[in-house]
Amino acid sequence: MMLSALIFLPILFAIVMAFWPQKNTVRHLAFGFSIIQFILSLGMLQRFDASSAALQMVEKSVWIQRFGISYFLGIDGISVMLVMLTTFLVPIIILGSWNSIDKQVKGFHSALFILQAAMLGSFLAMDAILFYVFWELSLVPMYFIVGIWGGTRRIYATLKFFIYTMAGSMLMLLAIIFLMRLTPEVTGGNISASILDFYKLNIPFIAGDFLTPQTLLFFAFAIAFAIKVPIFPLHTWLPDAHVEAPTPGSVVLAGVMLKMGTYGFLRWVIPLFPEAAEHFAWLFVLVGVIGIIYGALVAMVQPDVKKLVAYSSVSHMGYILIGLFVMNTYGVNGALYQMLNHGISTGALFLLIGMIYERTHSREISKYGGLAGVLPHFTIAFVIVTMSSIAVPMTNGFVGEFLILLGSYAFSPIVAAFAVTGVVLGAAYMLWMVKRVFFGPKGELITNAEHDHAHALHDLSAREFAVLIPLIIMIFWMGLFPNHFMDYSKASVDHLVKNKMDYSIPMSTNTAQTGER
Amino acid sequence: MNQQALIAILLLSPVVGFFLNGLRFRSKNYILAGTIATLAVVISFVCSVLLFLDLVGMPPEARRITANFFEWIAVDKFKVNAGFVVDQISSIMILIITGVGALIHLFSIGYMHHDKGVTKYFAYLNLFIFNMLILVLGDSLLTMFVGWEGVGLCSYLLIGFWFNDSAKAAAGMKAFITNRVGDAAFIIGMFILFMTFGTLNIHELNALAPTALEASWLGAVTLGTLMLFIGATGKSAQIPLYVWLPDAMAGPTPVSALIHAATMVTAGVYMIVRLNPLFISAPNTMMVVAIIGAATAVLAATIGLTQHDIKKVLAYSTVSQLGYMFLAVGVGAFGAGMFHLMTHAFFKALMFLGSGSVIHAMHEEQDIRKMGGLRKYLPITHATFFLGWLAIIGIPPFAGFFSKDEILWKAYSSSAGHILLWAAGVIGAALTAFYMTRLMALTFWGKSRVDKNVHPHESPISMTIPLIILGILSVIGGWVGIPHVISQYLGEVPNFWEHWLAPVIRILPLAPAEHGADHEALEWTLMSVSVGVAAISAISAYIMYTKKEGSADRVAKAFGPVYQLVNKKYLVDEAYFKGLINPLIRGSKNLWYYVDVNIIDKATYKVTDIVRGGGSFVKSLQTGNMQQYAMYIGVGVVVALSFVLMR
Amino acid sequence: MPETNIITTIGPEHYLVLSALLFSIGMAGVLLRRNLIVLLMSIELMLNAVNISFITFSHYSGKVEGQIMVFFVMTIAAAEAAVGLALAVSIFKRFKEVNIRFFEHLKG
Amino acid sequence: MNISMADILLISPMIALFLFSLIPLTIKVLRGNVEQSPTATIVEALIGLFLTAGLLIVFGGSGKTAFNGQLVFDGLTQWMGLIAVVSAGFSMILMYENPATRGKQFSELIFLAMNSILGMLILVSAVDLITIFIGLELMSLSLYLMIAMSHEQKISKEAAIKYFVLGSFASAIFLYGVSFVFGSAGTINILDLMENASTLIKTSKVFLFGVSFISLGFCFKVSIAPFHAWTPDVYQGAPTPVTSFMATAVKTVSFAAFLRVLAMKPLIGSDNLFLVLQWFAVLTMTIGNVAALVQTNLKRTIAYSSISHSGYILVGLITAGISQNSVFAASSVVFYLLAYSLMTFGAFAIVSLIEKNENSVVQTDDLAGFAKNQPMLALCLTIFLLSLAGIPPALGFFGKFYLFSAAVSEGLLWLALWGVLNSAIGVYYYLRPIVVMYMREGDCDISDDRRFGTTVAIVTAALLIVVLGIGSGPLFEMIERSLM
Amino acid sequence: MTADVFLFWFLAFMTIVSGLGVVLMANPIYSALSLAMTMISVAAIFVTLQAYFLAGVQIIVYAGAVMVLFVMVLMLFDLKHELQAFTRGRATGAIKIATVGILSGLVVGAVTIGLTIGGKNQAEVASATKAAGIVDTTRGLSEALFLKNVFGFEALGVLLLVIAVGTVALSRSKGGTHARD
Repeated sequence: MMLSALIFLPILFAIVMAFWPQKNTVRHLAFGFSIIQFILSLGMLQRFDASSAALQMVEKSVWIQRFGISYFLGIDGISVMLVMLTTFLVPIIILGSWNSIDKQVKGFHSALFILQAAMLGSFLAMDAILFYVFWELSLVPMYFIVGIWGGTRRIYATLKFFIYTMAGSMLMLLAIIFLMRLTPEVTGGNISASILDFYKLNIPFIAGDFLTPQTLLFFAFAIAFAIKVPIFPLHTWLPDAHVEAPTPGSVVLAGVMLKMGTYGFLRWVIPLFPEAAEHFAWLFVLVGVIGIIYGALVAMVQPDVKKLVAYSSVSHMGYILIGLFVMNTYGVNGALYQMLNHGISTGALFLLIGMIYERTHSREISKYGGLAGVLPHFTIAFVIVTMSSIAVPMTNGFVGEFLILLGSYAFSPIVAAFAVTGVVLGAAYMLWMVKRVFFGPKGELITNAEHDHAHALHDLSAREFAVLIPLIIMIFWMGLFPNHFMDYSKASVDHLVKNKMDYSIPMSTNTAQTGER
Repeated sequence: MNQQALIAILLLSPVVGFFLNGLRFRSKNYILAGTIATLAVVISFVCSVLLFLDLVGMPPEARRITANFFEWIAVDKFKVNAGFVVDQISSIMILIITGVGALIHLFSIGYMHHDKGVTKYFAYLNLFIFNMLILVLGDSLLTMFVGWEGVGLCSYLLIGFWFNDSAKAAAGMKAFITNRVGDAAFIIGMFILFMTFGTLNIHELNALAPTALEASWLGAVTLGTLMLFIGATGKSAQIPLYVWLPDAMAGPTPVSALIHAATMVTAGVYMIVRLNPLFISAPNTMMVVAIIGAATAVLAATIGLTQHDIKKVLAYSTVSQLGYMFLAVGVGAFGAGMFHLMTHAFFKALMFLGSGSVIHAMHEEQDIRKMGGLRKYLPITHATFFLGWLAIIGIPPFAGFFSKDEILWKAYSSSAGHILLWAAGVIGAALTAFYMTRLMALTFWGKSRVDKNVHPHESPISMTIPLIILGILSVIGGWVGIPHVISQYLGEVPNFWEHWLAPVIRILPLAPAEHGADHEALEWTLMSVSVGVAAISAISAYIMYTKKEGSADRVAKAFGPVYQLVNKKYLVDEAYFKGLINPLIRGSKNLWYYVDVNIIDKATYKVTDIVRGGGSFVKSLQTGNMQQYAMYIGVGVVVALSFVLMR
Repeated sequence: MPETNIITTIGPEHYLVLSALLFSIGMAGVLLRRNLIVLLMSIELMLNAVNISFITFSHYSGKVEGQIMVFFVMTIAAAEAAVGLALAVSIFKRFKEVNIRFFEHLKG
Repeated sequence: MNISMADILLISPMIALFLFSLIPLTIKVLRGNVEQSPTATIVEALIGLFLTAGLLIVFGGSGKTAFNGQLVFDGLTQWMGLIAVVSAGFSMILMYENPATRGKQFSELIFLAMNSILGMLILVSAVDLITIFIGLELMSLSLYLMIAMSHEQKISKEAAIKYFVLGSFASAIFLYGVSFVFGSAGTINILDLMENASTLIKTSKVFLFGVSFISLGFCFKVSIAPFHAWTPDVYQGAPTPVTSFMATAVKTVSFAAFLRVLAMKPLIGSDNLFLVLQWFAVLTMTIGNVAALVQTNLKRTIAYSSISHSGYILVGLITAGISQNSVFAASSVVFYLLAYSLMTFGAFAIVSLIEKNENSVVQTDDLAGFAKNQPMLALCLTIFLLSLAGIPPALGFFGKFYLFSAAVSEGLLWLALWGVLNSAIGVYYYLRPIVVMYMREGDCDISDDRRFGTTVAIVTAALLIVVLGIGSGPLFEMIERSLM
Repeated sequence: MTADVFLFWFLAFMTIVSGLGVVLMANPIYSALSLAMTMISVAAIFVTLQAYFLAGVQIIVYAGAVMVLFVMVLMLFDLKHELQAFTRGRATGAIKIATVGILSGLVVGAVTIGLTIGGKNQAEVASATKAAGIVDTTRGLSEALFLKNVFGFEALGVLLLVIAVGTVALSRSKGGTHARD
């Protein structure tokens, strides 16, 4: 029941939130709920057996018998940390958006909880249709979050976001249907949408022929996830969505939603279509490398801080993609770790940008300058997060990036040689931005604020400290003791990497372990 | 006390200092901040000394103290511990770092007392010490890399310490990014080594290093070490990545002394020395290292001739001296490299602090053309600076003489050496002597050109004590490694240095041709040539800048465009901007504008337009005329029937 | 079967071709005439063509159901005519016009 | 040949419906041509519908035939009939509260509506081509009159005449086909035809043409391109409740009859006819979606969307037509129609609520601010639109899923592919009203009149969409079992 | 050439010509008269096909009732002349005519080459025609109508009632003539 509770509690919260009578306590309530959710997920983590690659805490019951669709939840090393990331970020987001969301507060928090439920659902669902349902469902609240609470071009951005993602996932739906049609071969006559049955499928693959089922299915899935990740050249929705989204929206988007794409690759694409994945790995590694360099270069010349960070996401996600598709234990472990890192550090960056935006109502880099003298605490936090983002050792970013690069070197030194340029470019665009925003003489905005007492700039408030400190602690904790986090996933990743061609998640049938009663 | 605990205290003491100061970074109480920070480093220094003594007490082959705190990253075969090792090489380094570091901290109390961010400053300094210790103590390349990047970060923070000045902030950024270029190569180097040897542990790597020389350029060891060396060129400011160091002088002067002269910039040399068995196996890399080192030594020295900023001169001097060190390690003289590293740490730290003292006295004036005759205002500073000057230009028996002489001798005599390398070294020495004398002359000697509003005064005692200590070290620092040719006349003073390092350093055999009997004579000859050249050069500079005013300008005019070119640092920065950075930014803008906006988005819009166009077309078919609709029905029927009939 | 002269031997084909031609004429009327009433008449023509076809088949297959269908079709045709004309009247009241060219407000 | 009591019982839903349709009219006559209260009328009508639905449930699904095999009462009859009755009942609630239909002649309108439903019940149960035709005509003729009776002043008449002329034209084509089938096969009973359709279609061109004409006639009724052109105009011009009536109930039963015809598998022998229909399906999906994209009128947008949905459903019909076991595909069609009816009803119902008077035209942009003033209804509309767009877990998603599953399992992958691509296009225009409602400032609100019934119907439909969506498995199995 | 052959050709000619008259006459009254003529011809064709009852119904219902309706409505409108009897537009006109032409060609082709009647092919049909003889149509018709097709018959009754109520309601409908209030 643990996993169901994780998914459905937020929905319950959302409903309660929607009908909560008092306007001024909505935020407190939401924060309390999200903390409950986080504690629940900690309980889940405590029961999780890190030494096993098996699916744990499995819940399976028939949903749509006719199609073999089941309500099938499970968690293993690949998803456990992503679940934790989701539950960890939501309270922070709520706290971080305390002041910035000032209209339709109830609606916002309801949407946020539904989004959380959908995201957790996509990480926990082990049934293709169930996964698809959560996957699509997650679009809706995000669509509203961007569209209602977003910036001036929010409608354009939110439509672009929705339609891009939707267009990709439609193909995936078709591929799922096709796969379900194949399952009777392995289940003894019954159609099934369970991932365990999918894994047993032996889908024909011929290397030279593009029109083999496995290749087509592979691309149908891969494109859906690629748009979500997003990988070059399908990334253009991301900067728009990020720039227009309100701070919490950006945080969720960067922190968790993009991970749904990479998670999809790891959970569905690579194990399901191993030959095709291997055969086309070069393609994805190539776009990953292009993404890294391209994202970094374009980020460098952005005039808008948020857009800069958005493009940096493209760059970072390029790393993750490479890590996944080099398909060795370093790369995959690194990628999985980098997903968490990116969630934390980019999430923190967006929160910080949100805080400064609340103060100055501008994100134009050229209007800033000299902020460090005015907001020292803020600056320190920002620089720490920047260091995490550019993967300075002892911060979390380094561990993931290093492992990915190591994996890519094992795959091909040339790939590593190109990917490593991201290390330099990453530092270049982030530090240049930091320099222009925080250092140098005081910029237009700062001097204006100094003359205008109504808009005087205040350093971080206690609430904002409370938002940032957990993130900063995580940055160092994950950087110094990566094993505390990676140990949860190693068994699963090893299992995946070693059984590339013949992958099936074992399912722990030991009920004591699943903790069902 | 247990040695592991000692290492822990050694490492953690600056961290504690960092937090104590960092958490109250807005405090202006410089005494408190300085005391905390200095004490932290002093504690580390004490630990270092204790550890050193422990090492001394061990048998030479077993001089190795390790401390494994926890497993840092462990994925499959890739296992890296937060492990630290104190051995012959790193023990010297920690002594230098904590010792010189403590002095510089002390100096900073006086130097920074008027600064608003003094507490933050000391926090950064402590953080730097911590990272530097990790760098030198790390038992694996990756652990070393942690410190490697960490010191880069601190350097970034300290260079840009006065962030309100855009140029200073830019200098910090430049330092970091340039270092990152090297770091990227360093990472690749680590991969190559890990893939070849299956470990990044330095001890294991050294043990696994092939004894046979690797001739191929594309051999794993050669490539790996080359990549590491590129990393070193970044950190240690060698061609082509030296450009950040002169700009790094934007930071407070003690920082320049600590980071950009004594400790951090020598990390590259230290790294190569640590990995000497590996580098020795790759003669091609060694050759590259030596050539780059020699070239840097000369190039930076020429630029040093023409600079007017006291710190810039010292900065180029540092680059040049680092070139010497690389020359040393490049020709296989690892001991000499380390030796010069140490002596350089003493006298260059001294000179930077001295310059700090001067700047402090001159109210932040750094242009040597506006100084002169400061000897009478700043006697202690002058005296200590004078010792440093003697050391750097290589006058026996000052520290620099021994180390530089050792390098030049090895450059000539080692099997990896070459007469051209030696010649470059000598030219470098001559140039060094010239510009350092010029610096002395323009600053301390001759007539005063000081602005009337400025009243120079000697620095407080907290600043002069470190100067004095370093001055003494600059004199005696070289005596631990007196070469055999000289020491045989001094009553066989043992060469402590070589004995100490011998177990951890593989020595290249001397070139076979040099095994003759004239070995000693040759060494004497070369030694006198270099000293003589340096002395002549120094004297001519002295005359030029104190006795014959204006002659310098005439010389400059005589060289015309060459002078301009050198004065403008060979336009390397400009070339980097023109050739690399600006095109990159322009290209990125185009990439954004053309690829993102105009190709990808446009393509998306095109699809939308096509769909919308289809919509408009359908809309235009929907005329509202019902006979038109009936016609569609008729056409539909006809088409369907025709098609059905044609089966 | 002996060679038959298509002019002298009248078979079901003749009636069916006649029906087809009448149907086409009616269709042409629907497509081409602008007067609403004439349009309705053309539809009646089409229904008559259908009736011929039904009767023909009924006759040649000896099945009486064909005639039942014609009966039904006639009734419905009458009903359609009634509804059509009622609509025409109400439209005429509204637009004072029965030329369908004037009913093109709904489009796009 | 005698009519037995069993026959009467089987058609008891129709009888009940007819009798109840007379009540308001009779009362009006008895009161000397004075309208009784519309509330009474609608209550009587709804009671009649309830009774009909009840009788349909009791007698509808027995699988028996009545009246010499002219009518059959099987699962398809029952399900399609129920969908039609329910959605028509919902639409009648709209009629009760919409300014364009309420008023002086409400009892006549309800009479027509109920007899239209009677026609629908005939249509879903008929297995005899001529009975199908009678049902079709009864349904359509009532509908033409209902549209024309609108209080709206300008365009409803035009809509009625367009619908009428084109409908009659299509009827003639349909009838021509019936005559060909009758002539060539000697029977017009679908159950009889099933036996030798596959041989006849190869030997007889006339039979082939007959089947084609009949199929194309149905294509008109269910607005398959290129026979769709009337749909947007009529849907826009008709009073909104009638539009809702047409778009849901009428379309459902037309598809039911179409399904019966195609289920006799005439396509198996003729690959080309089957191919033509596939192309029509593709054309329909595309035209519906791309044209909806450029519309500004909300009703017209939904009309085009309904065209595209016809295309999706046609995919299911084709699947049912070619597969050996058509039950799966047929169930998916029934399920989709159920989903489609609820969603489309909901969308039109919201439009109906927003209409201030009988002449008001609702543009998509007019929705601005609706979410602020009517959060509940805005949420419902959002559910309807997202369901139409096929976002899980709404009913519409599962409809598409079952439909495309069926298509994929019969190897019609390219149709399914085209379908999903079109869904992606569709998302854009389904999101636009949501964008306007939630993200633009405005003061859109429902009119002040009492709109209780409509609201209840809307909320019910929205709840059904969500609940049935999540619980779609058992529902689908139920449908499939009853169609066996 | 026997009498019935001549009769067929004559009636066919009459039907087609008067049918064309409906479509081609510019004046709607002439169209109406042509339609009446067509219906009478069709009735005669029914007679040649031995459907005497339906021939009578055709005359009464069509030529009688329906035509009267048409003419009455035409007179009600009092349309003296029509400005544009036919649609304009060359392209669409050509397409429309081509459509009609091809359709008739297709159907004619189908009935002449691929005809089966009652599930039998043409050869069988030709022989069957002679064997069938004359059915007692009126009796057979009534049995078929009142026993076999009684449901359809009743449904038609309902239909007619609906039409009656509907048309009356429509004619009384205020909508479209003036505003409700």
